[in-house]
Amino acid sequence: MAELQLREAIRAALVEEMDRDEDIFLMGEEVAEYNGAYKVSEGMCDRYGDRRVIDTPISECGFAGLGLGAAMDGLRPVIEFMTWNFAFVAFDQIINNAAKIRYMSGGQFSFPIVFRGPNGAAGQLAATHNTSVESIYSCFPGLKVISISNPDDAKGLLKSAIRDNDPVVFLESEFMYGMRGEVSDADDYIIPIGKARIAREGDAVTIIGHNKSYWRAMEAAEMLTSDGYEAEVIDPRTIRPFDWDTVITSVKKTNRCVIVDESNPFASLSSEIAFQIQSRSFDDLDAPVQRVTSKDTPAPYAKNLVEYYLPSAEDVYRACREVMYLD
Amino acid sequence: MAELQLREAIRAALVEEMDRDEDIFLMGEEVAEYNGAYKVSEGMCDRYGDRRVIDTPISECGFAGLGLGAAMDGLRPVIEFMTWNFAFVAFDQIINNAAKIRYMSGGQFSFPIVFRGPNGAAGQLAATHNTSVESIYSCFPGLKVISISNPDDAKGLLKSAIRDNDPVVFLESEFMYGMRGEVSDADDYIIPIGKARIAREGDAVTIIGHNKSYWRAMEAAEMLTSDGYEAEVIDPRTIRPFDWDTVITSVKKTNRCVIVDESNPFASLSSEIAFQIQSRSFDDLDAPVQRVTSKDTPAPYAKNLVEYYLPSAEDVYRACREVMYLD
Amino acid sequence: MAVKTKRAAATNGQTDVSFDIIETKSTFRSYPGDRFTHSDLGLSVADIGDIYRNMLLQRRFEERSAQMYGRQKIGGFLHLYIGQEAISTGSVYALQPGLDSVITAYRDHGIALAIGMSSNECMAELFGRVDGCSKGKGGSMHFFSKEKRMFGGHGIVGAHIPLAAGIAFAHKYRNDRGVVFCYLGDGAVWQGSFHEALNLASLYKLPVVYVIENNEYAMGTAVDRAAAETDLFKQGISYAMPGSLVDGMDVFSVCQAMRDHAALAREGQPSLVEVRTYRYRGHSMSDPGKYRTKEELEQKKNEDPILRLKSYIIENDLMKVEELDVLDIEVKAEVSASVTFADESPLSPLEAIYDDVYTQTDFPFLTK
Amino acid sequence: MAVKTKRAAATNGQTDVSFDIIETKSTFRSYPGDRFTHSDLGLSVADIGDIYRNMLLQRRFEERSAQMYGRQKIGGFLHLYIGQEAISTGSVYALQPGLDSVITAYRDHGIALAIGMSSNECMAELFGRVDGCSKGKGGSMHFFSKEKRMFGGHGIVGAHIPLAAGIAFAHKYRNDRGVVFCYLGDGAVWQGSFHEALNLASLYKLPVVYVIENNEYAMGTAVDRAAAETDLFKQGISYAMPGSLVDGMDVFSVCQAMRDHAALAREGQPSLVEVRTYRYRGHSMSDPGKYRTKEELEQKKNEDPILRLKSYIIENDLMKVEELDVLDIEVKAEVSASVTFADESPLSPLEAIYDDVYTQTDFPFLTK
Ligand SMILES: Cc1ncc(C[n+]2csc(CCOP(=O)(O)OP(=O)(O)O)c2C)c(N)n1
Ligand SMILES: Cc1ncc(C[n+]2csc(CCOP(=O)(O)OP(=O)(O)O)c2C)c(N)n1
Ligand SMILES: [Mg+2]
Ligand SMILES: [Mg+2]
Repeated sequence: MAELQLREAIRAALVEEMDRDEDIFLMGEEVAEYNGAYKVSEGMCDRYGDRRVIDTPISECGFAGLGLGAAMDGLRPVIEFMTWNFAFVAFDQIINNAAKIRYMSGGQFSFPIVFRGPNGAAGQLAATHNTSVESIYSCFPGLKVISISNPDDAKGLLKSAIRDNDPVVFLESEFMYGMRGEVSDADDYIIPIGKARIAREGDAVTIIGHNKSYWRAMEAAEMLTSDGYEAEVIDPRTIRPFDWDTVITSVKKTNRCVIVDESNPFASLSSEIAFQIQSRSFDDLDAPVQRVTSKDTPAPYAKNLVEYYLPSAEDVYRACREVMYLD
Repeated sequence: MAELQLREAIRAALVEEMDRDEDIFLMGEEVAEYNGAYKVSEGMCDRYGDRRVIDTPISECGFAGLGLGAAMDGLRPVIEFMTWNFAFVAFDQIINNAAKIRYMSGGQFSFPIVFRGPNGAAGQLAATHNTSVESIYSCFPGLKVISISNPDDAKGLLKSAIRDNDPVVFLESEFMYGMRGEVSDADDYIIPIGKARIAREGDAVTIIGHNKSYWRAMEAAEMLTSDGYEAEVIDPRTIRPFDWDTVITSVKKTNRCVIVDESNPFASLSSEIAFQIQSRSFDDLDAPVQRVTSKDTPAPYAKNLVEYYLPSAEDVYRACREVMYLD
Repeated sequence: MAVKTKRAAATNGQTDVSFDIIETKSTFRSYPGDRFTHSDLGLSVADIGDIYRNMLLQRRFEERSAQMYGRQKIGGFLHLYIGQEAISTGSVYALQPGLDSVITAYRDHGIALAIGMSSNECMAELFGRVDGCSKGKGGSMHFFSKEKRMFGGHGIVGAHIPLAAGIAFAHKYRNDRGVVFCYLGDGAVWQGSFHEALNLASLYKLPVVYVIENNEYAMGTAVDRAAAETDLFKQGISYAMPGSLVDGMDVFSVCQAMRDHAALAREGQPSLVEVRTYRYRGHSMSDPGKYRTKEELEQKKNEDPILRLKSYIIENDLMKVEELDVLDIEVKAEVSASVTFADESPLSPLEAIYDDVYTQTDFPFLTK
Repeated sequence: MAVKTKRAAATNGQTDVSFDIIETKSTFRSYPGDRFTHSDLGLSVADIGDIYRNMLLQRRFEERSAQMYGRQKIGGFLHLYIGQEAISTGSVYALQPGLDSVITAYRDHGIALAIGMSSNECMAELFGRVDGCSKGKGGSMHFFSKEKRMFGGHGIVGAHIPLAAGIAFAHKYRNDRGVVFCYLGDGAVWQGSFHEALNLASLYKLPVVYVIENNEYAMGTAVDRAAAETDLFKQGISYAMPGSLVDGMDVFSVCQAMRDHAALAREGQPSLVEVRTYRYRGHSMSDPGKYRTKEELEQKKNEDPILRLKSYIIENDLMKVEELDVLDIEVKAEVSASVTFADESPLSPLEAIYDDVYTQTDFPFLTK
């Protein structure tokens, strides 16, 4: 096991895959000469040259579409969005082309493409630079959506995403790029898409959290341990397809569930999880499913407001105690 | 009461408001000389001239943004998207500009703008021309979202939307433009944003449906009547803000709920309604909240597949019987 | 493009001051009608017969599908290409089958038939049947053929323009010397995707030819009501792309232009071609076409690319009228057979709704 | 733009055929540096003092905010305008305060201070306090002032370009003779929104001047690595828009050009101005700037618009060095005061997070 930063784990996945398969290329703003806005692709242009690591103008719609065209003809593009906020100008390409053309062509053309970049809160950048997009892309059949919380998952899942023959939305985090963690050095380490990870076992409550929210879930679980309760923490890792079995099995054991998600609340992933839980384990629930999300407002700039805006471990802890009827 | 087609009711709202307020203008593809792709704006260019009823090139991002700029400076644009499918190329303008600039400017600038057009299924047009967008736009604080199911609501709510000082996403339907219905001819008929309509009272089950799905809900209610049960049917009319009180009150009475929504299921409006119901009336529910949606796939072209794809009254009826434990 | 600078005098509010004048010059090619003969293009009489037959096939196929639409055998939108057949056929004659790629918008029947997709699979698609080129999942706007390198059939205006750059990128990446012809309407020029894709194509030197089929209208909007600059070929200046203007009613002009541009693309120089043409039918089946006069329509019908080629063939004694009539009969028979084929092709089973969403065959869809 | 057609000979694979050549000519204006004197522009000595002070205020304000960023008084991104001050000040001197409108991207401190927003409200915004120009909700990238008709501060590259067309639309609709200056970076040209908005502006004859602040880089990407055509002023051709090229290191050149273009706009003719400038600092605070050489940077510093104006003032005996020093002291004091002001301004109460989302004050937010 090597200890890597999240950005290094992502890079390791890219490099292993690009070494293996000549059809893979990386494209995006500042990925080549600048070595990546967040240094994910550091050194990759040197290694592969500008044929395979390609800087673009600020034309997200154009280069997302270019990637899709290349994928339609058999290449395997990895398209980096500097952040997912900037992909809204390419939204039509992802929704109407990536997700739907395979279907409309009766399965003739497929899209072995990965769109990746940091998602969600990134500090005091205000409303346009802090959107969480997992729920929005997961709405659309035709896409797969992955959101990672640590270097090991990042490596194993990005390798899977790159090999997958369907379009994958791969969500990282500015805040976590520098985070270190053990990464398997198994040969060709692959984590299958669609499998959640039980990060911690327990029977008192099920807490579900992905990406940064996973860490809030873990912190809350620690706090509950001090109170004498063991929470089960699940990192879904893949948002679409979602691993319902793992979640439902857990809820059948704990009989209560708290979801942590940095998204705005309305019609989000947490809503869907609540729907599924009440639908699949109605009689097992001892309390309503609760969620801890960002506030139902745009993200502010001021530091104190940003802290208030985002889900905190405290919030999660309180929600757990609430569904456990402790307060 | 006059009987009007849905398109006529929308036009009546536009004309009454434009007569009243010189700052309102209508802009979109084919709205002027062609009299509207779906003839909603028939005769309006003749009435107001090309200063106030304005044809555009096929530049949704451009003219959505133009409308937003005009709204920032105090005009009251009504922007027609030929269909909401085509607004994905303007997604960034709606999400990052319409929904967030007011917040980022500390409330200095507001956006008295309506984006309107037909939403959802429109028959055999295949995947890119059949997307239901209510859930996606409702995610975003800063927007209001209205979806109408009949001429009366169309008129009363569009007039409210035009007078509202916040940006409104107003969802109509190609399939319903020709639908006739009684429309109040009260002077200056206004329906407030954010109030659901109880279309039918009953105590056996609550069925929630908006836009075309409202009609599926009503048909299913009829079928239940034949079985001897009275369903309560609620048309939410406004999706954001949602009228939770009306829904929760109803569910507390019926103890079961079926949601009909043409959207794809994942993280959609139906998920959110289920979340809220289990959260706010957990102890009142006798059965899991059920939903009837479009299939979790892109929309197909073939007629038989399209019929299978969409929620039918039969599907709703079956779901109701299921939550009533009749089968 | 040359840039010259010279001093000029001008007046502002306060006093006489002088700025400089920068003059830029751009040159474009124009391929007018009636300029090129079949022998200029090195086409044999057999080729001419093929070309004529191909254009006629598109015409008859669409006339028949309009009829079938009336009988509700076909649903959704049906956008007819009638009047524009010289573009599809002329340009397909300029490309290397099997190597080169084409992609277009929703008005796609012409290109599909020109590139060699069968009437059967096309008509079955319109009927929404399993034997359709897209298994009945795409319909009129979404004809695809991987085999023929026909990358669709796209319904969102402008959305396929970046895809074309990507297909060209793939050709270049593999270094296979293939090129892409990307067709788009005059209305699609005003989507931002056009701007972004053309800049990328030029920046990366991608082997693509963008072909604007300027049929004078986007739905009911005449070009000069949508375009601040109505000479659409000039758009190339912004991307340092060579451009041409072509008479789209003359199949030889189109073919010559597209050969020249394909050659440029094969050398790594993307370019832009504006082809002036006309659509005889409404935008789609529901369009009454009130935005143009009967006179305009009648006048344009005199330029009909099929009649024009017919006259050329007769005037130059290349084929006899009877020979052409035989072609007409053949084509009609082919189209009739395609209707029978489509009508007999089975409907998809309902469970097929879940197929073709993902390559992954065991993808767990939400069922409630 | 004139179009000439002439016959040309060319060779294709088969035989000699000839297409025609279309030549198009476009003319642009160039406003070089050191061309215009203050008296050409009708500026008094007092004006010159104001202009100098205004540029200096921007410079010192930003130097100070960089320092405060280092002390973590300021968070998020901080994009400094240092080096580009001749554009903000020069162009604001060309507009009618209170009537005309400005809008820009995220590098917005310069325009904000030039148009008369106070150092206090700007610094307080950077500090995220209630007295900030956006109540601490926008931060560095989102300065707004309704009073000054400063429409922001926008963080999504290119997204404000259509807004500018809309503000111009409002001016025209109200017939108030106001115009809009819309500033954008060289990198923003390659967003589709640019293309769509400029066409709309030209089609509707909106009173707007689009000003490309070409500072040679978009983050680490030099213009020629992003633009197939690096003369950005030529983009106007696609929209039949007049265009100019301006030396952005000379405040008089900028002012003259913007006056001329504002006059065009006031007559209903939108236009495009490329101003060549340079940013001395990194793209934002975290950028080490490895994409350019020290030599390049040093050389460009010789063109510093503030030093240049200073030399001009001294050489022409308009003001004494001591007078300029007084201005410097005043400006420093103003900036220092703004830091104190910002530091003393209260934090927003947490419940204020729900304010300003909607005009509707009783909007029911989801709380769980
Ligand atoms: C983004 C988008 N906006 C609007 C439409 C609706 N629409 C379909 S075709 C069309 C006109 C296109 O005209 P043009 O590009 O000239 O092609 P033509 O129909 O003449 O072949 C419009 C507005 C669409 N499909 N996509
Ligand atoms: C749509 C979008 N894509 C990417 C970014 C990230 N980004 C912010 S500034 C910038 C460079 C812009 O350069 P330019 O337009 O030249 O302006 P300058 O920074 O030189 O003032 C980029 C890529 C963004 N904010 N929005
Ligand atoms: Mg057209
Ligand atoms: Mg720049």
